[in-house]
Amino acid sequence: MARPVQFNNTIKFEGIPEGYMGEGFMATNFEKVVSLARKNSIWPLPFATSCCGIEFMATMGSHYDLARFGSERVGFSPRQCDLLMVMGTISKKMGPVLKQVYVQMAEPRWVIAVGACASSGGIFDTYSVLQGIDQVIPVDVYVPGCPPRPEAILDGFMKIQELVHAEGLRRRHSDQYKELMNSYGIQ
Amino acid sequence: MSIIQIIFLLLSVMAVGSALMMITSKNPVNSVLWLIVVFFAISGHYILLNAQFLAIVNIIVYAGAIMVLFLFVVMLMNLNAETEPIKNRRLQLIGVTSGGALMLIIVSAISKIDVEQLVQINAGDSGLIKVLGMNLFKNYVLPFEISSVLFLSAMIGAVVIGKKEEIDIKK
Amino acid sequence: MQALTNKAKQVDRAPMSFIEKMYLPAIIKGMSITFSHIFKKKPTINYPEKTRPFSPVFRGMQILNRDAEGRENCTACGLCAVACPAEAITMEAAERQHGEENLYREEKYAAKYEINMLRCIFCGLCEEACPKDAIYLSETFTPADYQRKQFIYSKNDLLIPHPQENPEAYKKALGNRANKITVN
Amino acid sequence: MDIKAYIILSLVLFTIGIIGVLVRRNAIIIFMCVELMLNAVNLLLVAFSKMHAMSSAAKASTNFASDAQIFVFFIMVVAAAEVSVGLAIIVMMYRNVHTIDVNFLNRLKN
Amino acid sequence: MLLAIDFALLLEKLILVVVVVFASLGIAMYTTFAERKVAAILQDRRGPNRAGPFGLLQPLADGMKLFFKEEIIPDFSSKFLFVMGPALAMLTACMTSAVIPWGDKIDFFGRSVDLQIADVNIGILYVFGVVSLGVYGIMIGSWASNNKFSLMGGLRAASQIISYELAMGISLIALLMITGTLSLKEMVVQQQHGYWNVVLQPLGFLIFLVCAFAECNRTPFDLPEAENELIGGYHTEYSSMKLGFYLFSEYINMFISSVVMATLFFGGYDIPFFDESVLAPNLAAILGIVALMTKVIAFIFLFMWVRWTIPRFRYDQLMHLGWRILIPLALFNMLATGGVILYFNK
Amino acid sequence: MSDHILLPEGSIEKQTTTLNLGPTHPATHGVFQNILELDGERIMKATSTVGYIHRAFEKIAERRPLYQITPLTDRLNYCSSPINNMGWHLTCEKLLNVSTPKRVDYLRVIIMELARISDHLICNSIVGVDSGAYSGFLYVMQFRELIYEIYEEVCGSRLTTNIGRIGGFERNFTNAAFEKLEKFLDEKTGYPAQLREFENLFTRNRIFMDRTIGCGPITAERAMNYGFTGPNLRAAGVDYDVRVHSPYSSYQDFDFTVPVGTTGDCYDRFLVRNQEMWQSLSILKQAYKKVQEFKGAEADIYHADVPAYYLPEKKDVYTKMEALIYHFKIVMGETEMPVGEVYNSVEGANGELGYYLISDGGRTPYRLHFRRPCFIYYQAYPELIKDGMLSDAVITMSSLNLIAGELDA
Amino acid sequence: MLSNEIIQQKLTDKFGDVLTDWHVPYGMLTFTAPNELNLKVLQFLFDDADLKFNFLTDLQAVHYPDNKGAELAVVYHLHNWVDNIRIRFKVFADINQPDVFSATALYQSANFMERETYDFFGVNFVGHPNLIRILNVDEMDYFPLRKEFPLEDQTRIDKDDEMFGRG
Repeated sequence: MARPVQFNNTIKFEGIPEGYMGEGFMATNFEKVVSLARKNSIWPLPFATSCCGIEFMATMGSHYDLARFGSERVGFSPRQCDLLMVMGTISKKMGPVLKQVYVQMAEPRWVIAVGACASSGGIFDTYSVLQGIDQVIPVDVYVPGCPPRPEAILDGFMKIQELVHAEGLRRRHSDQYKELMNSYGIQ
Repeated sequence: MSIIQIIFLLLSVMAVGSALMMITSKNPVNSVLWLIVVFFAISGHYILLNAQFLAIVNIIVYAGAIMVLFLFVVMLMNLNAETEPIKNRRLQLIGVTSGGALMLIIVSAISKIDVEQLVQINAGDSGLIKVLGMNLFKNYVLPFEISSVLFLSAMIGAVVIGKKEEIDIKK
Repeated sequence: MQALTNKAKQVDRAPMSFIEKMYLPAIIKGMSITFSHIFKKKPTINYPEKTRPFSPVFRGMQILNRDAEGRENCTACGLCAVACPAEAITMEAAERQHGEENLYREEKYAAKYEINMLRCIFCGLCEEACPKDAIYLSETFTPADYQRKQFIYSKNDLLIPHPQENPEAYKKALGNRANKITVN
Repeated sequence: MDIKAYIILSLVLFTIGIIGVLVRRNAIIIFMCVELMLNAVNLLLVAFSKMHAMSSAAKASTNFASDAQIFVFFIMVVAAAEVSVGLAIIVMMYRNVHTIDVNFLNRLKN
Repeated sequence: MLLAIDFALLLEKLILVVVVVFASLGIAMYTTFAERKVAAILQDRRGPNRAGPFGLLQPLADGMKLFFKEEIIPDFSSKFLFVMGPALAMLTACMTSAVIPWGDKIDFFGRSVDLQIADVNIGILYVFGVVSLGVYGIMIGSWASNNKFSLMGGLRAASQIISYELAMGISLIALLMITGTLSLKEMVVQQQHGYWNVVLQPLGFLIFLVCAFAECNRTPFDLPEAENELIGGYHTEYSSMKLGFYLFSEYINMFISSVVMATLFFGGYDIPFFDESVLAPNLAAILGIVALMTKVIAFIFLFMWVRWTIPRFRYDQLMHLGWRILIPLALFNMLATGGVILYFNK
Repeated sequence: MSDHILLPEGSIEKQTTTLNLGPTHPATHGVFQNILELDGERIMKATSTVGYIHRAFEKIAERRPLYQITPLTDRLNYCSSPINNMGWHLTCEKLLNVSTPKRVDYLRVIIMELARISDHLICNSIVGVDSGAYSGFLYVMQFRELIYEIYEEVCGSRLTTNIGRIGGFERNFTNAAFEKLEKFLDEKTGYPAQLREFENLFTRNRIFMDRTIGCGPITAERAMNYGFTGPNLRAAGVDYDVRVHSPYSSYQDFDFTVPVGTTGDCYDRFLVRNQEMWQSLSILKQAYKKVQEFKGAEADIYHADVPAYYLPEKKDVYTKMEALIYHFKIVMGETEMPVGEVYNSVEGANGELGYYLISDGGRTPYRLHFRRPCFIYYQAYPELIKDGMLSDAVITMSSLNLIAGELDA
Repeated sequence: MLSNEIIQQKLTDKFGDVLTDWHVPYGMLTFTAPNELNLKVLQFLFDDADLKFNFLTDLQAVHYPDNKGAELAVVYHLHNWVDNIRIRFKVFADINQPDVFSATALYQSANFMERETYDFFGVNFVGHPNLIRILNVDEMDYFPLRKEFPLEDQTRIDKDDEMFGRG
């Protein structure tokens, strides 16, 4: 059953959403430098609950080596990490825990939802599974796949890097951001 | 005032101040830390007196070992400011007065004696390790050995006391 | 416990010998192992610049197929949606109007065909279920994106480029399988 | 420096130690006050040794002057020994009665 | 007397202090980078290579990021102590470098500059004293975090460092018996003219090495921060640059203990099998620094190599190793050394 | 001291510290919560909470036709999902009375043993990581990548494979897959060499032995009573193995031994898993040899001839009416399922993985219950770590190979 | 050698006619025991010198809403490792009073499995040391695997309900 088609090259891609640039302010050179530094030093906090966690292991492993992007130091203390990588199904029992971890993280923090379960519940459209973690915490990048290939995880990670690079220093103090946080009942 | 006097004064204020802080702070951890500051001040005095060996030994033994032990014990018990019950104010007052009175008496007694001797500052080689070592191992070799025996027995004692009894008191 | 089978074999659990008790030999052995890895060829693939070869049957992003004349194969029978365990496929069927023969191969076609890529688990059941050669999984993983709404891939995003109007892109989509293609 | 300054400094420290012992009920802090008192004495001993050194500078032996420092040395040894045993006792006490309030030990009388 | 300060000397020392502190900071920074790279190489990976050429700007990026991260001080912690913890850790880590002889004298515009901040005659004791203080940073920080994982990390650190200090001290005594001096500079000079101390004291060196690992909290003795057990150990609650200080101080400690080991046992700035005195003094001094740094880099590599190879101890096994193996060994080493010295001096 | 001392008011009578391990603690590798009562570093009591990724598999399975349940089983024990897939297909085949050709059996054995290796290598290397040695993990992970490549050649996916169909495989093994298998089995450069190196790195290292010997032990009787199966049970000394007791998929054709330990501690579990990897390698070699022996038309058989349950080939669907009907029937889930109940088990990487399937003749199972070995033996965890140190708890957790997805279903 | 017939014979000798519904689907001996006898049967199977069913493979429940008065079936799978033989037996309980004796005293492994069964079906295991919800949140007020409760999460927003028959 050989497939006649090899690639799908009509891939959709949207730019970084509004609200990440140093809006209204001239991004100074200094800001750029800081963003560049942040971009290259994203320490992930793996919140691995299931299958995608295993693919994350492969991403950390020798073949893919996430460390190349400067994010080798996988911390397990939420205080020290910049990127919350939610990998795997988040059940309703786990939801509050996830939110607490997010709250404990120090600003600036980013969230990446890896895999179908974390992004939308995937095949588990059931009474016990949260239908996407964006119901409890804001998500910056979604990575589809169940589980995504390590390449896809790296792709998502590079999207985060772009985001970090574009983000102005003042974004975290903007009203828009505060509103976003309030909509999740944080602070 | 010469520089030495200034240093002396500074160190003294530091020592006395932190000693006071030590006995007044509620939190045992803070007490421990203030006491360490006192020891540093005293070590400073030793250096001023050109007793470098004692100064460094003071730091190693007191600050580096004994106070770590204290801090360790405090942390082990997880003592907080709330752990200590509030004490009778009157008793505290009595304590302070009697202590103060003792000091006054001795001060007045000393002020009566007319010693006009000066302390040699920053000179002399009696604080050097060579001199100390020679003296210690020539004249005081027996006390040295005895002290080591004392140390050993203290160590054994501590281990014996610290060993957990298998009896559960809740029984 | 008595032995249940005759195939049991004890694992070697010898007590430590004196030399092993000295820590150092094992540590040195371990260190020599790690040291030898310095000279090994590194298997790391510098991902964005180089990619690891995917297998020809890799189950990636779906693609809606056209036949050689550029007509859509899909007939909106709905089997793929039924087969999808994640219920990620939504479609609406429509009757082919007169004059649309050059667009759609069958009498019915999918007016709306959406795959929710965040739901999709890339199990390949839709490809198997399709009786019309219309949906295939490609060797492309779905890229990450910033917003949830971007992941509803509509028919336009999924359709393979038109072989006549956009032959270059079509050729790219076929990859090295262009020569294997058979027209039915 | 005048020796009196050292005497008074040591005395003040010593008194603070005494007051601490009298006022506080926390066994560990009492213990630390004892250490403070010992240190006050040490300081005084060193000062005396230096005073002696000056007065006896003409005399031949400097060993004589370092005697006091050797006392300090021994005091430290004793202090270390004392601390190890004392803390062991405190830990033991805490383990058994869950307090390090010295007044509590009065109840042993019952 | 004190007024008669040689201001030129003061200036010279000040410059030296600044240079040494910044150099050790810079080295520590790049040690973090080296650690990542070494780990990567040992594990068949590539390691960071995206920040700058070969990823060389990685430590700068990390530092910059940590500076601009939000500071979180947990609710119930003592704020002052919480800040003081990392500061103390950093301070004690930097202080040791004062007595290290970095090289021989160097001629600088006609002025002979000693490449040592302070040639204290009790240098090794000073090192020992400062090292013994190093634990405070960890303990205070862990206590102030008001977190049980941190507290356990702090307790582990305290008991571990005290225990291993003993064995370290005893192994040093054997060394001191041979050298007969406490000054680091003099030790180096002695080794320049004789054998390296490691030849005379192999056992002592081994014990010292193990204890140095323990004092630096490196694997297999990284129990205070054992990530799989205690999350981050004592620095679990720390974020931003305070965390940076802790991480940094670990690397500075590693650097300094490598320097100390090189100085005590491997001849410091001595170039092996080579008589420096035939060279021009400046060249000799610079070569000496290079020699010292080479040794230090070798030690740092050893630290990392061991870290990425062997498992860590369990708490009670660590204590067992310290008290039941290392201390008796060190005592035996001391007695044997004494015996040998007496035998040959008879 | 005796009991006549009254404790002062307000003093805490509790002697222990309560430490909350999880649900996001790094040592839990997934999501469990363990509330430990610690006396110093010693664990006095542990209470475990599970269910943090409960996904209601059994309820979903009641709504899905048989072939759609395969992706679900992938996500049970995601470290060795092909075994789960195969187990499920075997159960269906038992219910539907389908018998498979030998070649399919052997191919299944290859896939299952590869899965077993990939599972055990993760477990054992994670034991290494949790004891502090990270490198060994990355070394063996490179070979797990190779296993994934083989899966990818066969089914197109790496982890959640959805491999196999009722009656066989979706497609025949390609030459590339066999080449990769050969590469994997190569004595010099393949996995055997790596496994040997891994053993050298750990098994006789005193630090590692000290850490694992006597850590989390369990006796054979207790293990049995607690429902242990798989490597954890064999480490306690019981040679129970489903592959030997009730051979499925022609396991009786293979020659292998069942490694057993004696004390059931972490070291035994580690050794047993290592030995099982060696056994799996030997089975793989035998199976590969047997597969190669098929010649001619036989060498192309990759599924049983059961048109009612196995999807017809695409080209037949386009051309033959009969095939199209079957195609629609299978996809719509309208295959005739006999009424009945069946329990079937396979030797999963963690132990006896059982499927209890009740069918009322409808298009979906009336009830499907998974016997998840993790779930059953996890209840022994508090007993295993009691009186151990905190570090022991961590290492015991990883040596039990608890897979949260399997545990919580 | 132990066979299904011997087991059936032994059980009938011991318990008489109360054990019903004997059949052997796919080679596994299956029977039904009265609700109150489940522990006795288990005990007998465990203790008997010949039977030695000392491994509880599996324990779960099935909901038959149409089977009035005995809606919930608790199914035990037992395994004798020595003779390698498995049996299955069921007890039925009324959904309004789903009391079944707990097997935890006999098998430690029954602990979690009974909790799971309670969590899913609400079977009340009498004598269980800690019968609380295990997989679901404690606040849940229904037993999700009973047939009348829906599978889906009602908060899902990205699904076209009409397409999947939920509308």
